[in-house]
Amino acid sequence: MSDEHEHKLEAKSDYTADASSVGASDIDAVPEAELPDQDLYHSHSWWTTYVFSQDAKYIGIQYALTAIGTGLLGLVLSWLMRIQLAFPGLGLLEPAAYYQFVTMHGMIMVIYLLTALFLGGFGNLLIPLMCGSRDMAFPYVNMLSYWAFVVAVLVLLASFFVPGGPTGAGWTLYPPQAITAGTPGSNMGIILMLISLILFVAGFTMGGLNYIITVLQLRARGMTLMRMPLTIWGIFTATVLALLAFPALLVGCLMMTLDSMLGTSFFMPAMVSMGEKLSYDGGSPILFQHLFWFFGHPEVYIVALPAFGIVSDLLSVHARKNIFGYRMMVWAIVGIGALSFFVWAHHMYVSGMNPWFGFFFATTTLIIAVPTALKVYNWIITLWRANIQLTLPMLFSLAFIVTFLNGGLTGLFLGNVTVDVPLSDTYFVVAHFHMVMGIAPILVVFGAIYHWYPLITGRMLNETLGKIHFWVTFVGSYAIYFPMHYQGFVGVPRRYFEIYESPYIETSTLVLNQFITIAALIVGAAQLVFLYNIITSARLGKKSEKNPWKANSLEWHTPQMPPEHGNWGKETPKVYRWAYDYSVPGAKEDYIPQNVPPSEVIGAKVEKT
Amino acid sequence: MPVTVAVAFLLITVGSVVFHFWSPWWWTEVASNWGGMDDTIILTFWITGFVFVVICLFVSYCVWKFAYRKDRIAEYKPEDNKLEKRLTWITTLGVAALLAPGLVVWNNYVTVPENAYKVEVFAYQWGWKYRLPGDDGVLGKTDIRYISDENPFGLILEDPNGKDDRLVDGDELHLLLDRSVKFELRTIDVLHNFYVPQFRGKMDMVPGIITYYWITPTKTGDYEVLCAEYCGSGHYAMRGRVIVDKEQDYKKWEAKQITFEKMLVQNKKNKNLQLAKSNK
Amino acid sequence: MDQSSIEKLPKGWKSIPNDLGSDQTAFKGVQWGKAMMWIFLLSDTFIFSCFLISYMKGRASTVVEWPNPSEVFALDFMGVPVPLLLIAIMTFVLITSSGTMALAVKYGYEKNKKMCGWFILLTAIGGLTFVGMQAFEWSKLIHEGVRPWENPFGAPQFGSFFFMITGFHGTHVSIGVIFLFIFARKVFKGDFDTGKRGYFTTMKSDYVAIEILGLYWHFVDLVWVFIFAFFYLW
Amino acid sequence: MSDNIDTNKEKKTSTHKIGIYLWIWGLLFVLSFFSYMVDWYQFQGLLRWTLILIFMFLKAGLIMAFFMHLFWERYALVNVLLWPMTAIACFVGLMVAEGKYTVFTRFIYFVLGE
Ligand code: HEA
Ligand code: HEA
Ligand code: CUA
Ligand SMILES: [Cu+2]
Repeated sequence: MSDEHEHKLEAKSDYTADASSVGASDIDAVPEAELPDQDLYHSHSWWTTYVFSQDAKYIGIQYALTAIGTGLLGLVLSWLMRIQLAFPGLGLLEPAAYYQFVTMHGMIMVIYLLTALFLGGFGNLLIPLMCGSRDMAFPYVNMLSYWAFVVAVLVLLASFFVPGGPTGAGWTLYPPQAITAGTPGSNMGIILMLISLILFVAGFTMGGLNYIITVLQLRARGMTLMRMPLTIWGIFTATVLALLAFPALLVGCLMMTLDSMLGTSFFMPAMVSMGEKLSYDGGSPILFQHLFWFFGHPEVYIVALPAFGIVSDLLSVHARKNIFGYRMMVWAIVGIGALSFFVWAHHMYVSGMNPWFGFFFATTTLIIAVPTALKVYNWIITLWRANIQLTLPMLFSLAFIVTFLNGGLTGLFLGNVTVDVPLSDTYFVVAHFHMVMGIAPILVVFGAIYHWYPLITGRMLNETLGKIHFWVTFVGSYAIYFPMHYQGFVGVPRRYFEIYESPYIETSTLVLNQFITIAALIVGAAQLVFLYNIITSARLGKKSEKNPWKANSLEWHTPQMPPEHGNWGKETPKVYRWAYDYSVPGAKEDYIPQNVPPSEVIGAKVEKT
Repeated sequence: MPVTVAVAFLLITVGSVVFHFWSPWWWTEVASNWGGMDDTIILTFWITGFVFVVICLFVSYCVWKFAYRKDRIAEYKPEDNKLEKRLTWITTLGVAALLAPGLVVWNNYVTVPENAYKVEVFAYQWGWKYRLPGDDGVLGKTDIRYISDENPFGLILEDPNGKDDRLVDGDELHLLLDRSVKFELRTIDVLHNFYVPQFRGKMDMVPGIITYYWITPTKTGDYEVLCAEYCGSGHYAMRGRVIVDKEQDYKKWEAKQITFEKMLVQNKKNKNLQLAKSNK
Repeated sequence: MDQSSIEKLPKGWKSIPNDLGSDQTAFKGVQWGKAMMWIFLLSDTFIFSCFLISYMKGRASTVVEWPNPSEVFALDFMGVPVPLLLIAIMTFVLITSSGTMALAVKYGYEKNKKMCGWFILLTAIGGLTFVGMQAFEWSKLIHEGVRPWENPFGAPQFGSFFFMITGFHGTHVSIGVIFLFIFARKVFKGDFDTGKRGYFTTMKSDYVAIEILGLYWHFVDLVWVFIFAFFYLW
Repeated sequence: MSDNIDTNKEKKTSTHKIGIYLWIWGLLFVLSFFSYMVDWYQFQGLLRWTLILIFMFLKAGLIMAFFMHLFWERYALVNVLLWPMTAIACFVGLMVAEGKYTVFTRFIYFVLGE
């Protein structure tokens, strides 16, 4: 939870204690290195260079590609679901298959795509580079982390091929239904899912420890926490959340595995299944829900916080303006992270838990909206009197603001217990979380890829294709999910294979469904444009300059681009300022990189360092 | 380019508002005492809608007004404590304005009136049954282990309160207009959720415990029951009916429902008949 | 950062903003491996907390009598059933091994190869004894008919939680024992004095590793304190 | 705080006098013995639970503070490790309430004679 920041950090650049040893007149002074240079691992075979690589950048790319590959499967599943919903007459899917696809879609998107992409992918790529380190603290463990993730993905995919197919329990995996007859994949499928999750958690823990220690203990000289780019803050806090939230998932998974395989009754009360009395007795299904959401709510912030961080950087770089209220932004990230452990049961207002919890959780849930709101304000104030370059990353960031705002505000509906009662488990919820999680962070992912692609490949992505991709994705996905809220008002429940005739559901609602599906298919197709762009530009794209966006943060200031093993050549960089000195009055250029010493920009009237 | 983008964002904002007011999709008219929920939603809509529009307009204005020009330099202003404080307070107030009425309604929702009529809603994969308390006004206790062909509801035979319970072995429930009713929600297998969109109320049914909520039907009519918690492949087809009647119709329907005692007797007889048949 | 410059930094509450707001490292003088172990243990604490919370919730919500652990875990000593006898001994064994581990760490820092190695071995033997007694305890219960899914003395959850939680803890102990043996060997071989590079990680060996291992071992003991209180005494 | 710094310049890190470890070790034995006695004398109800908790926290505190050296660590580390426990505390508190609620409804609806 990173409560270390209970106490206000000093953001000023006066180097306490150590500064006294250096002459005060020396304005370029940076504290002595506290640690010897990192002992790097040097690969010496094809296997250790390209497969079991221990270079964080390389692991990051491996992570990202694996995650995106899995994500594409999730995307295809969503098409199949949508087609079924809109055109039930086609008879494309059986109910069982539909539910299996919903489950796999949800789980893949949340865990195997977004969590892995943001933390494993962007975390590995950016943390060492942005902190000015040579590599992660424990490269070997880092490598294991990736391969554990690969195994987790393989187990997940394997569940498509076992008898009974993958689990169809919904991504929330609620027992008793997850492991009893009547739910597709209640034998092998769910077991493989649980095993895959356990592997994922184990693998993630190895990676996560790396990210945390690297950020805390391994920064370049001069890089105080309060000078780190917000990207790092977001990823770092999300990692802390993950390390503290995944345990609940792990425990829930283990207990459910035992319930299913050994016949224990942790979550299983005495019950009848398909007319047959089962031997379970006395367990509590709600306990699982508490465990799941104690993990699940922080999890949604795990995918949101890195997006918050990255988008802050994208906005600032491409608006040529410092991020407004940096300190507030950091506190907000940390505060949201900490609070996210106290709101979990807002997913359970109508779960039959102790009804008095509603008061507590409604209050904490709405409190968490305050720091989130501040972030939104600071993003838009950053645009005020800026010098906005409408590059692709900027476009995606702007779209993020709108979609996140929309989704966040519908979160306020759901967070307010009373309002949640009619809306819970309807398409309103589906619309809420796709807006806030399925689009907003995904848009940031795209923006980030357009932004950092040159850093990885040394080439730029094609602008025109990018523009097509942007407009179709943004407008299209808004068109998918905005109307979906209104289906929720009508009362259409989620996880319905088919709505069919109902006295209160007008036929027009079904027409709306068809509209949504068509929009989804178009948006999906636009992703192919993007993939094409990524693949072809790696070879054929325009060569990028060294720092194409004129950004301040360290990753653009390595001796080589793309950076080589060890990142920094002979010496790690020294940092003199925060990452947001754009358009400083008195400076010659409209940006001052973090590693430019004050003596080189004498005239610049820098306020925050 | 900046103009196009600004206009696009403007259109999206305006489009959202237009869609909100003019699209045909909206909630069904409320048929219970929970109009308060609708009111809270409306209040939330006004507050959040206002914020949404303001922020979106602000963004498109900035995109248009502060578009990149080589000769211009952005403002350099890292922090503005006063502004940030003000924004924090405004947001806190806005949030409190949403929360307060919400909590009041929730308090009503979880506090069942003393005189509420109790009905058991009985869910299974994938259908509904109901149980009325009978003349003593008390529902008998139940136990999964007692469930059998003769005792489909699993009433505990030793419990005298259960004898006169009326069992509704079908998915249609009648309710008396304007009488508060407390649904005692029971499931014998997995999670379900008893949801009638027009009543607004909702609560999961959890095996191993009894959950509840209460409503007062305020409009006669024929309503569809949906299962609103995923319960396996048949989830989407798990429908039922609730009919809100005036006194007379209700009495007629109630009288037709068989009591537990009668059912036991009948089942015994059936069994004898069957035995006689198979002996032949 | 060496010890003497750390000494000069502010202390007490003031040290928090100073350290966290400072350059390069947030935990002054804490080696990476040690910091990592601490964070890992924090995460592991959440795992055990979730187990224990689930157990308490399960125990609180069962309508069947919860067996009295005092009787279930009683052991006949010269014909008299002594409550919790085995558990008490196990507790003492684990604390003993924690003590020896603390001494091993101390001698490790003093680069006292011999004492360090022997104390690690002692600790490992303590751990083995503990695991052995646990195995005995399991077999005794299984013999009496307790299973993960049922339990002749009352609520079935008793058996489920017992096997799961002690099993998970026992796994931790066993892993610890394996590492203790490995490290004892490394100490005696002198790897920590020569800074020999590790086989897999190719990183230099350092006596800090003993402290890190110690943290893990003490944590295992720490968890047992909670299991003892909540499972056996409650 | 670190009053046990070894003055020997060659050593990189401070070590602590052996006495302190032996002391803590002894205390842990005594406390374990006490908690065992809680069961031996079959204290019941509130008294039992309070005593169990007190001894438990004392033991845990001693192990963490001295065996795991937290007492000598800088506050930054200590705080980072301890603050997250508030989330656990919240979880514990709510699950106590939840457990009571569950058993309450079970007795009301499923168990005859309560
Ligand atoms: C990235 C993921 C993400 C994020 C960031 C959020 C953010 C929020 N979510 Fe969401 N949520 C999900 C992902 C996410 N959610 C998912 C996946 C589910 C469904 C899981 C499932 O069941 O399958 C879900 C479900 C869900 C529910 C349960 C609904 C139900 O099942 O019945 C609730 C209820 O409280 C909720 C609330 C909130 C709130 C209050 C926020 C807040 O954090 C939002 C805060 C942001 C803002 C409020 C916008 C900015 C604010 C302003 C500009 C100021 C506004 C000013 C005033 C009000 C004056 N969410
Ligand atoms: C990040 C999470 C995420 C994302 C991106 C999506 C994307 C989509 N989702 Fe999904 N969805 C969930 C998370 C997500 N979803 C979850 C958690 C559930 C709940 C499951 C459950 O109930 O158990 C759910 C459920 C769900 C339902 C409800 C099913 C039901 O209740 O019956 C529907 C129905 O329309 C749906 C549709 C879609 C569509 C059409 C898309 C998309 O097609 C939208 C358009 C596409 C994009 C915006 C591009 C996305 C990009 C990628 C997927 C990755 C590729 C990456 C690169 C190329 C870099 N989803
Ligand atoms: Cu019953 Cu869904
Ligand atoms: Cu949530």
